[in-house]
Amino acid sequence: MIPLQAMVIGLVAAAGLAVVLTRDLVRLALMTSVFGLLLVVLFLVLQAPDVALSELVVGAVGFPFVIAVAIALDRSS
Amino acid sequence: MESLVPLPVVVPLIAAAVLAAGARWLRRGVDDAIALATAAATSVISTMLVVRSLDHDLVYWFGGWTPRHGLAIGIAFDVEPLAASLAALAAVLATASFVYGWRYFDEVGTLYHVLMLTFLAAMSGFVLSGDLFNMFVFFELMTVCAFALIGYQVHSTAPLQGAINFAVTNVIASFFVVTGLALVYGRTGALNLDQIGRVLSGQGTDGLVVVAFALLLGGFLVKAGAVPFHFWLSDAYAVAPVPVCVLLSAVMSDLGLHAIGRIYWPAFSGVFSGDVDALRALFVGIGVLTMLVGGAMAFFQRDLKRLLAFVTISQVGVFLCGIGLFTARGLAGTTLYVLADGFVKAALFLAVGILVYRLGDGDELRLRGRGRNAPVAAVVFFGGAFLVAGVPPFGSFEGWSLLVRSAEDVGYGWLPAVLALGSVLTGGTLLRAAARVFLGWGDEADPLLSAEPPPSEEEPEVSSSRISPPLLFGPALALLLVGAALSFTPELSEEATQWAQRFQDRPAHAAEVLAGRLPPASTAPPTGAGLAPYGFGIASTVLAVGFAAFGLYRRRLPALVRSGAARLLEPPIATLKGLHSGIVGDYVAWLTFGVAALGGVVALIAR
Amino acid sequence: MSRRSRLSLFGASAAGLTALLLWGVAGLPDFGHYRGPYGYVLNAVAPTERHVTNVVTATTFDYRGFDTLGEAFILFAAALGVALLLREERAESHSLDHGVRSDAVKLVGLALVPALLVLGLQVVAHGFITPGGGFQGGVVLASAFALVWLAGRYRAFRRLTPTPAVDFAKGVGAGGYAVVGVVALLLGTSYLQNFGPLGTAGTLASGGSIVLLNLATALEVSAAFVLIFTEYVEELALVPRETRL
Amino acid sequence: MSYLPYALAVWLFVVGLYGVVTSRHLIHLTVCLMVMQSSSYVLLLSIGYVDRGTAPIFADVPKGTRAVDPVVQALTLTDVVVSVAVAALLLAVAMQVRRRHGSADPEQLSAVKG
Repeated sequence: MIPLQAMVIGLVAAAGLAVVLTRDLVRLALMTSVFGLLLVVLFLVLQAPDVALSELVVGAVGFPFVIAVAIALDRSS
Repeated sequence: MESLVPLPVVVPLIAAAVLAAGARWLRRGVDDAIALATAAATSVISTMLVVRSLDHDLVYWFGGWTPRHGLAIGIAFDVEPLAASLAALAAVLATASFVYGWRYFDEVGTLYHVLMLTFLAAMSGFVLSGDLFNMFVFFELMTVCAFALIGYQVHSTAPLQGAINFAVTNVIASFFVVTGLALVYGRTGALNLDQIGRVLSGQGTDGLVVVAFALLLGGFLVKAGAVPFHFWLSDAYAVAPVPVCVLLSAVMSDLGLHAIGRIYWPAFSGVFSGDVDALRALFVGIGVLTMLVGGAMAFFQRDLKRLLAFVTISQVGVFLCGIGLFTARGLAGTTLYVLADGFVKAALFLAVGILVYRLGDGDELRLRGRGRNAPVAAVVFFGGAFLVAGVPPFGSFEGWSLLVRSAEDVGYGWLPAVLALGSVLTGGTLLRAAARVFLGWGDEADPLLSAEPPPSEEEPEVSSSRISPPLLFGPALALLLVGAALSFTPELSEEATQWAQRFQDRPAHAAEVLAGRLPPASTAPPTGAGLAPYGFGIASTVLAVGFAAFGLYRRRLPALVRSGAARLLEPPIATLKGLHSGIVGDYVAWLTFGVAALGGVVALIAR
Repeated sequence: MSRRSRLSLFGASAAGLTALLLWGVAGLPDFGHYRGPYGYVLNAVAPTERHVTNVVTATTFDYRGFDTLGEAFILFAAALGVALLLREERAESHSLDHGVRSDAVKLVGLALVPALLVLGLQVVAHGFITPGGGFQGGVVLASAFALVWLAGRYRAFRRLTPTPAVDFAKGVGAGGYAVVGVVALLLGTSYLQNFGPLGTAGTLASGGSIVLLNLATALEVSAAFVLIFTEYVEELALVPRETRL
Repeated sequence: MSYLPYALAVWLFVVGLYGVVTSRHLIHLTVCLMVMQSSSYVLLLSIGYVDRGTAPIFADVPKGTRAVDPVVQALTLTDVVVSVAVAALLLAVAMQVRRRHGSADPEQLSAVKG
């Protein structure tokens, strides 16, 4: 293992915990995309560019969008 | 004619895609016709697969990727008669559901049909696949389709809650499965079940094997609905539309169990060959517990669909015991039992559907005596209740006889008596409900039953003139008759035992799948179990009638007996009911507990 | 169960599960020492047999193409499920015309749309040469449409993606994948067996019928995502404007 | 050190599970499920990783170069799609529950029990 991998692993672990412990919804949406981006980096250092690209489009485009809409609805009703 | 093999998956998928693509241009009724024809065609294809695989498995490599030097590089379907007959069961019940649901779901256009067809394809693929990851893919496809179908009635909270509880628990189950398969892949570098078995059988049972097996087992037990993974099942089946319940209850639960056999014999039976006795005790233990919890909870229900859901759980316990005997007779008997019972349970759900449709209610107490106007539902419900109670020689009797014999073979002579108790609980409860609804017997109120459910909101948009009686009654009657008559094929139990033997012979099966070597012809063992199965059947029927009378007229017992029993039983009953809290967090906690406990026990066994 | 008893049940069980999982992964080969054989075999044979340079794509669309059929239908069923679960007598949706207020943001957003479309097609087309393919490219294409809405052009977004057309594309995409497999059957080979010229590795025309499966997936994925976006966006129509994010 | 990625997978699994059990909001619960799912991505990809191996793409490197396992990457791709499907459905139900019931707290749902 190279130090870069170990570092990214540590960041992903911290971000995962942070996501779970975040109960405020807006902050949750932000944390989720941070977590998604860190996963992208991890997949890149694991030599999986295809998966990284998937996670990028899903984690950075699709999922935050959907969560944002869900949160908007949640706050309004 | 091997090109039939992919069709039980591909035909419904293509039909689903066509219906989805043409949604705007199809006239009403055309979607019903296409869906019905597709399901019927799939039934025929799957039945043909049963016939064609009688002598040897049909091993089909997608993409033409046959193994290289015994190494699987593609995905295979492994069609053997037991699996194919479950696929056929799914397709036949889907056909019956489409007949019953004709014009039932006009509100949502083709969405319902498309999801049901995709669900059917997922079940066929799950049951036929011989590749661990491919099983996971179809597992997920089943979950996604069932999720949307359970939540179909979005206008009230209960279906949404049922759908959430189903989805969260089953998605976590799929995480257990995928983690287990990742561990297996890391060890063996293979995804084909037989190839996994080849690698594992040369090794000892270390932590990885134990944990992987426990995770896969736990994941599939969630789908099956075994205790303590069963909580989602009663919530989901109580709220799903009736035609969906037919597929969920009569097929999907049993597929979870089948999957356990499907991974155990090709992949894990070698490495666990020294631990069969202990594993048997584990499986039978979980099975008996599941059977008792399901049977007891069924007794406390007044919502007929929820009652049937707990009956399903109780029977899953029986089947788990059957598979967990780890014999050819046990596996064959369970499959025959599942088939007959699937038809009967489907008929029972449809009978409840008729009641809801005709009388606008599915609640046992509110319906008291009102069922006199629904003679067809009465016939189906009473018939189904007696079949569940185990009246010989109908319905699941063939399978039951094999189970009795198999239990004796492995020194579990006491087990049939315990399993018959399950038939007493479930059959008796169903008879109680039938007598109350259709004959008006019993008290008007029963404080022991769970709180009154809200009035059913099923299909308020369908006016009663829209559905013609044959479409409503035909499927229920036909399914009941088929289910009852399935036991009159005496040669079937010998042949099924032979198929099971073929499937359980791991080295020969692996040679067939990976090298195309046909298995040696095996001889059918004698299956006679003497008169014992009749004895159990008659006893369970009589006791079920007695239990039904107890349920109806419990309050006429002497006051002294009642107060004594109440002091003794009320706390555990309240606890048991309280565990079924409807809160998904509780269910996930139990799920965690269950998998941890399974892993611990398997670890002890493998030491 | 009370919250407390649930937490204690979970705490004890989770400790057991953690120990179990750690025990399990301890049996894996050391990180970085994958032993094979499955992956090594494919890395060795796929470039020659399939004339593709991206072995992951060869795996998803050829060696394990049947998994991807299931995957396409998972997305298909999910999009339909979302439509089923969110069906509603919706209010007239003209109030949705202003996703973002700032003109500058709108302009940048609209300018990005063609770029995203090109990028999406690029990712789809080069899937068997470089990272990417039908799934990733399909999501990018769908997000190009979503950007039209975000830039405040709700009506333009709906005109670009009329529901019947999206439904049609979704059915054709998922069904098309299944039908490519049937064509192989009709040619007398196995379901989903690769047919067509394999071409030269590293060019757009390589890979045989992988090209068709890739396109079908792209169509299915972009349509499914547009449908899910649309359903979610229309949910917003039920919300009073001031309270929106 | 060589088991660190596997430990990360276990960590994400258990942490996500904790979030699901204690969640008081369906959107949060869905996100926690996604954290659990990412555990399986990490586990699969680290199982297939090869020291000093390149990505299994032979466009710029010659055939036969030491490369990581393509199979786990294909499996992970499918897994990502599954997570999208599940999240889209669960959030749709969350929105419906919020509208019908006025709260998206799973503990406030009591239409079916007992």
